[in-house]
Amino acid sequence: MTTVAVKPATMAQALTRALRDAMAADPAVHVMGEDVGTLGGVFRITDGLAEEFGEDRCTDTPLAEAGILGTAVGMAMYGLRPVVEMQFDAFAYPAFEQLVSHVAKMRNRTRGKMPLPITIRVPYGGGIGGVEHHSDSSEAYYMATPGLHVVTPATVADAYGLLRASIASDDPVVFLEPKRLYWSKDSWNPDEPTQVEPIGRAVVRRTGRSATLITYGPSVQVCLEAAEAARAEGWDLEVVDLRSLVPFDDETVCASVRRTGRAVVVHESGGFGGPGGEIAARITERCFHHLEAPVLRVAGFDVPYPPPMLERHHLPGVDRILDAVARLQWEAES
Amino acid sequence: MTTVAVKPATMAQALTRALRDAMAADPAVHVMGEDVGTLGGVFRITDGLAEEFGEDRCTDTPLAEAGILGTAVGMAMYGLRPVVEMQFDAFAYPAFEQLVSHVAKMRNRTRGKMPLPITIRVPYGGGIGGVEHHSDSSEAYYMATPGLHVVTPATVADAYGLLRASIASDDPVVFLEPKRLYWSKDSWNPDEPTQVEPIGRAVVRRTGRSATLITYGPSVQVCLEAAEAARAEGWDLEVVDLRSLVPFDDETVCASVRRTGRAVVVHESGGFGGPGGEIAARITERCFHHLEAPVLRVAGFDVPYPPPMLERHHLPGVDRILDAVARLQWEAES
Amino acid sequence: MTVMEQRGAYKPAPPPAWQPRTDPAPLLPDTEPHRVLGTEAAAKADPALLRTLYTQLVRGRRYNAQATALTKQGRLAVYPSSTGQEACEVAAALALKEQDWLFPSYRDTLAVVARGVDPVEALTLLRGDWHTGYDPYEHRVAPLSTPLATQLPHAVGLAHAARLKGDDVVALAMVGDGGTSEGDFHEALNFAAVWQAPVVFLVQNNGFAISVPLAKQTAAPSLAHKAVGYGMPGRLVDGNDAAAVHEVLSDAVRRARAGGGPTLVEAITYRVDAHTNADDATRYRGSAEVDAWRDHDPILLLERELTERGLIDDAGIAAAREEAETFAAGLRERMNQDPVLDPMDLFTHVYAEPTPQLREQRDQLRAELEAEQEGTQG
Amino acid sequence: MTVMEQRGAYKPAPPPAWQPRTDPAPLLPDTEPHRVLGTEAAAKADPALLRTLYTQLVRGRRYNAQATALTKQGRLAVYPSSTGQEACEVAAALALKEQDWLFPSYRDTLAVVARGVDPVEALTLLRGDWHTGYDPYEHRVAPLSTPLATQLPHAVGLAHAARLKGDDVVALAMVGDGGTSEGDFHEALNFAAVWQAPVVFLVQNNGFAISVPLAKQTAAPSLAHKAVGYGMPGRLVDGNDAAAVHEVLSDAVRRARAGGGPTLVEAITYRVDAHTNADDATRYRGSAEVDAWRDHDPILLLERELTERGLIDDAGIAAAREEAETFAAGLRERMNQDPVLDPMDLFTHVYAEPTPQLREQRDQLRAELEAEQEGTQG
Ligand SMILES: Cc1ncc(C[n+]2csc(CCOP(=O)(O)OP(=O)(O)O)c2C)c(N)n1
Ligand SMILES: Cc1ncc(C[n+]2csc(CCOP(=O)(O)OP(=O)(O)O)c2C)c(N)n1
Ligand SMILES: [Mg+2]
Ligand SMILES: [Mg+2]
Repeated sequence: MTTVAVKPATMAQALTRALRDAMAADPAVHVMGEDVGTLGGVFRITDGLAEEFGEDRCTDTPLAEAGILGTAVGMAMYGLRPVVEMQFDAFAYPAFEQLVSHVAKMRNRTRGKMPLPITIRVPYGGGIGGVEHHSDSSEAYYMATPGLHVVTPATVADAYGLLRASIASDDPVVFLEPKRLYWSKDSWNPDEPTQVEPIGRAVVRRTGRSATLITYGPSVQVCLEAAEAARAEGWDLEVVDLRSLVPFDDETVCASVRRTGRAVVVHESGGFGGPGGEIAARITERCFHHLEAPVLRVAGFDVPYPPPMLERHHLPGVDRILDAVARLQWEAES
Repeated sequence: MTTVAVKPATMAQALTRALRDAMAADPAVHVMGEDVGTLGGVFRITDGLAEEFGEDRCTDTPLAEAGILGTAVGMAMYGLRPVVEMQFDAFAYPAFEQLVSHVAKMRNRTRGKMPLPITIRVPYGGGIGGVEHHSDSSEAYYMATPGLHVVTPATVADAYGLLRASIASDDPVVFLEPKRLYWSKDSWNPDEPTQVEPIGRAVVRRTGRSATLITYGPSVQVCLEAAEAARAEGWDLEVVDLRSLVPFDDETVCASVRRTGRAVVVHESGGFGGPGGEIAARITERCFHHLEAPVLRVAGFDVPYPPPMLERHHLPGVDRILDAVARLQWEAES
Repeated sequence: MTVMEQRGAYKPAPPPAWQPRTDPAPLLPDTEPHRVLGTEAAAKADPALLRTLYTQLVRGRRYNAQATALTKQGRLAVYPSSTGQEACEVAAALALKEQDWLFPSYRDTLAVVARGVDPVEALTLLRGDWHTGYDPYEHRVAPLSTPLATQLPHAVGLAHAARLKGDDVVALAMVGDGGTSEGDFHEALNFAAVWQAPVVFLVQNNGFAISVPLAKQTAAPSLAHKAVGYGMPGRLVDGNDAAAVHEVLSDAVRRARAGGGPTLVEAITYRVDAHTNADDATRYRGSAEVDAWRDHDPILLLERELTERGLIDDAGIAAAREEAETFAAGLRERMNQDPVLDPMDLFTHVYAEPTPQLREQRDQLRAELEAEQEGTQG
Repeated sequence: MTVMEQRGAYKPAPPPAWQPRTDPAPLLPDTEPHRVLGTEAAAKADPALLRTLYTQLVRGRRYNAQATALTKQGRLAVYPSSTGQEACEVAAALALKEQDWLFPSYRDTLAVVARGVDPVEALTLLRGDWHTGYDPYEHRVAPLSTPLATQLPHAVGLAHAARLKGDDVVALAMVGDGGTSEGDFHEALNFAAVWQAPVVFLVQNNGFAISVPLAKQTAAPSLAHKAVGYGMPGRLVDGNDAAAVHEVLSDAVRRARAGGGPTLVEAITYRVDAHTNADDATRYRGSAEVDAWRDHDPILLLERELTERGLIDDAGIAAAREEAETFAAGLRERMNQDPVLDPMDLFTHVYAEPTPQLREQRDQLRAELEAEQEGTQG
């Protein structure tokens, strides 16, 4: 038995591999979007797919997002399993009506007769110095739309596993890819890629006893760094990576918070009306008597995403997370 | 001095009057949308305006919501004050990109040089037996979009006052009109319509000591009914009508909750990712030590809006609100 | 070396050749709406087809009247009638083969019924007990689409998928004159033309989008002229001439089936009833206009043709009417029964498997209903 | 009485007359792209205009090179070059009067600069210190629009508003070939035609939308043919012939100004550089194609005309280049200075008045920055 050397791979590579494996495993899987064919996508996630599977399986579409998602709906109606790429978060908005009024609702409208197994890949979030409309965190819109799954990986292995699971899902999945993690590396063996558990299971990335940081996608790494830094302050922080916002894993989240008694929700998305409100509210509903302090939130400011030179002030960083942890009423405890 | 008999008027009439007065007061105000001219709108809110002010001031547009809002942006750039009607909540989705990427952001993008004083009227919510796509509660989308004001009246007088204030605002306002209140009546004197205070002030509709119901738009009346019914159970409920979701009146809300120590947020919109999460989270952040119980939420289910014959099971009603009040850990108190 | 520095050696090259990607001439629509009835072409029309169309028109008219009556009896929440447009509705259904797909707009329940869907199921949306009442796969009819023009890209995608799979399937998508202003119309037609998808777009130009007349909707010579800008042929047809609509649609379907790509068909017709039972059409149009169109009624046109050519007699007409009455009576009777509803259905089909959150909510509603039940029993 | 019951008294009426709302013939675009340079028409062109165009083209080319260089030096976050497309960029700006409005797309900073906006302000978006760097009202230039085609309805609305106010204002809106596929393109053109708004749409067909060639974008005979479906004239022009683009745009602007309504202009050009500095064009096109277009370069075409007609000599050419160098040096120097940023600006312009929530957040950031400051000082 030969042992395979596990080399570092990027999240981008894992995503490409997931698409390739999904296409190889199931001829119904079709990739489509702007520049996904010959170019391999502006982030190169679909690199090589058109060459390997032909342009009918990996298709450069006309430049029209509602048209892309709308035709994907029709293709799914006929039994295909389209994987749609939206080039950037803000460029998914033209497809909003198709998403909300059809993609999210079709199974329900037809009493389950017409499910739409569509995966909508959306590179999202900031931190890459993008100009306006290239760094939005749009997950709040998708969370508030029943009928969609909302999934987002934070590690290279999850990028593969969650994307495979999303494509395999018989329901539509908005698959949010944290742009700034595309080039993040991890030792990951592409020859033995692991499927993750079904969509909907959060994972504890770091165990701790003092408080729980609840986060997802681009902020997971930041929270892990904050947790390291917190040791110096004497806090032992637990970090939960949600992995999917819908379905939401109340079990894992609440188990952690009941243990630690304190929680901070961290995300890039604006705070007001963002995912953190929902998360904090449901933790409070479920764990009220275990809470030593209100669940706090560290989020992007409630402003349009800033220009590149100002984004560092906007993004939740280690300091802002530690500030929030410090406000968890530690004195009150003792 | 003659005293004017104050006759009952409907919310629809108050809205029409607000539009008319705004158009008379300011020639920059232009009303536009599908069927708003000759027909006076499918809900007759723009009735008579085309006749009185001409078709250039109250314009039947082609059937294209992105086009309506997009051209309104251009008109606002040139100094007009467009009031756009979206025919139904779900039919505002085609305009989502214009709303999020331009309407909400233009002032910020241009460092305040190019504000967009646009009012977007959206009849929203259910309870009128509408078929699919005619009863959505889309406020969560708008709340999560910095740059927009989100306003919704619950009374005839507020319908007038808040619409006038919205049109007068130099910022874009999404003005959500609760469909099922269009024909609700109140004694209201159209000859002495009162302007309300600036957008952003909630109002206590009913004072009470046991717990606070926090709500807005179509659910205010339901909460008042619940408060009446609760007296039989010995609960004296306070009811806060938010009137605007953005800006959010933390002051009024928190003052009430600090007094009562208990709160339930009530709205038709789906619970998950809906406005209630934000509201509950911010109350908890601000009033934690005043809370005798977690802030609870009574909301629509997390499902696509049901067909007419099932909507009564979906909409938060008096019983469901009272059930939530009952769960506010009254025993724990004593 | 910059371009400017090349100047010494500059030899003017011929500009890269430009040529139209498609010859525009064949794309231009007919200058007059195509007509069959009352013209010489009618002689070539298949008598059996004309009789079938007639029976269906008569039934369709009766169906519209019945459905409108059901709104008055509170049996339908709302009904958008296609009275006056039956020729388009019926021809759209009849132009398709078994394996083809129909993508109706919200007004097109008649086309859905003509395609074979149980009328009670076709009307479920408008009765209000569920959204789509039929299984779309049973008769290959997509759900009625209320958000205007959004069904058009679906039709393109389905037709494209079928072609990729090598299946002999054509999709026919219906939209109104108002719907052509939506971005989705544009995007769908463009995708269809680029992909050469086997799809036919039927625009029923009935003169109005609710209250808004065509002149406020477009300045185009005709809606069929929009085809040119996508590189597909446009056809213009008298939408009240059932034989003409059937012929033009059949040609387009055949063309699509043969790999010739999409076609845009504009059928000129008129919405005789108000937008829906809830609309008051007198607010925006006079009765003279409506009356003028009554004389160009699709049933009258076909009945005249059939009568003049001796293809139908009074007995035949009576038989068609009788069949329509029987149909309407059956529909009325079935619609007068209360549908059986299970509130738990709210949660069943949101996802393949309800999320934990939905399971909680389902349990909550179940408990509420049980408590209510006990309350009424107790 | 139902229609069918009228049958006894039935007299066939003529169908309601149908006629095209607009004569389609004048709407059809030129069959060949309009050219001036190297043709007889050039003799009629105003020498002063040609010289101005030339100076601007040379400067524009230099501007593109300088901006691209600034990306390499980290002074711009990204730059989408319009090298090869300078004729369109410059002519668009020059075709407008002082009071008119320009609606640029994200690639059109050169047009913005040619209209008079300070290049540093035009490049602010791409440098990344703010979004729109200039006051749109100063030179009547709308913010650069990144979401494709979304600026087109803005142009229509602005032009419409100006006309309603009785002002003499025309709006010129720029979009790429790819952008024509978006729904907003369709809706904007339709509104413009219905409202007869004084607006001109300039499509720069540069062959690509990032990597996607035109053949995957449309099957239309030309993009100018799309005009027909809206009832507006379409014009086709050689986009590398600055005199031709200027003439066609000026005609269209004049037409709009005179109340003649909107025009769609397709300018055929070529994107010589990659999509942006971050793009690798060799992944999707060969150098032969690029080279072929270098021989049809806008500067070469104009320089040749000017030289042959004796309107410019070597000294004139050298002077133009020198002016361009001076311009570039000035730009380079100013761009090499670090912009002064105030993080508090994040909150200043979200609303006219910050909401209470934003005031809290502003205070939070201010406190953080002060703490940081103390940290570094202490
Ligand atoms: C996207 C969208 N916007 C608005 C509406 C509301 N609405 C329903 S029918 C209608 C008019 C449709 O006109 P047309 O397309 O000509 O079809 P017709 O009603 O004449 O059959 C409108 C505006 C809608 N259903 N969808
Ligand atoms: C709505 C939207 N979708 C996608 C993008 C991403 N994007 C930026 S440029 C571009 C290609 C644009 O092509 P074209 O319209 O031909 O203009 P060009 O780049 O050739 O000037 C794309 C897809 C965008 N900016 N906006
Ligand atoms: Mg119509
Ligand atoms: Mg291009």
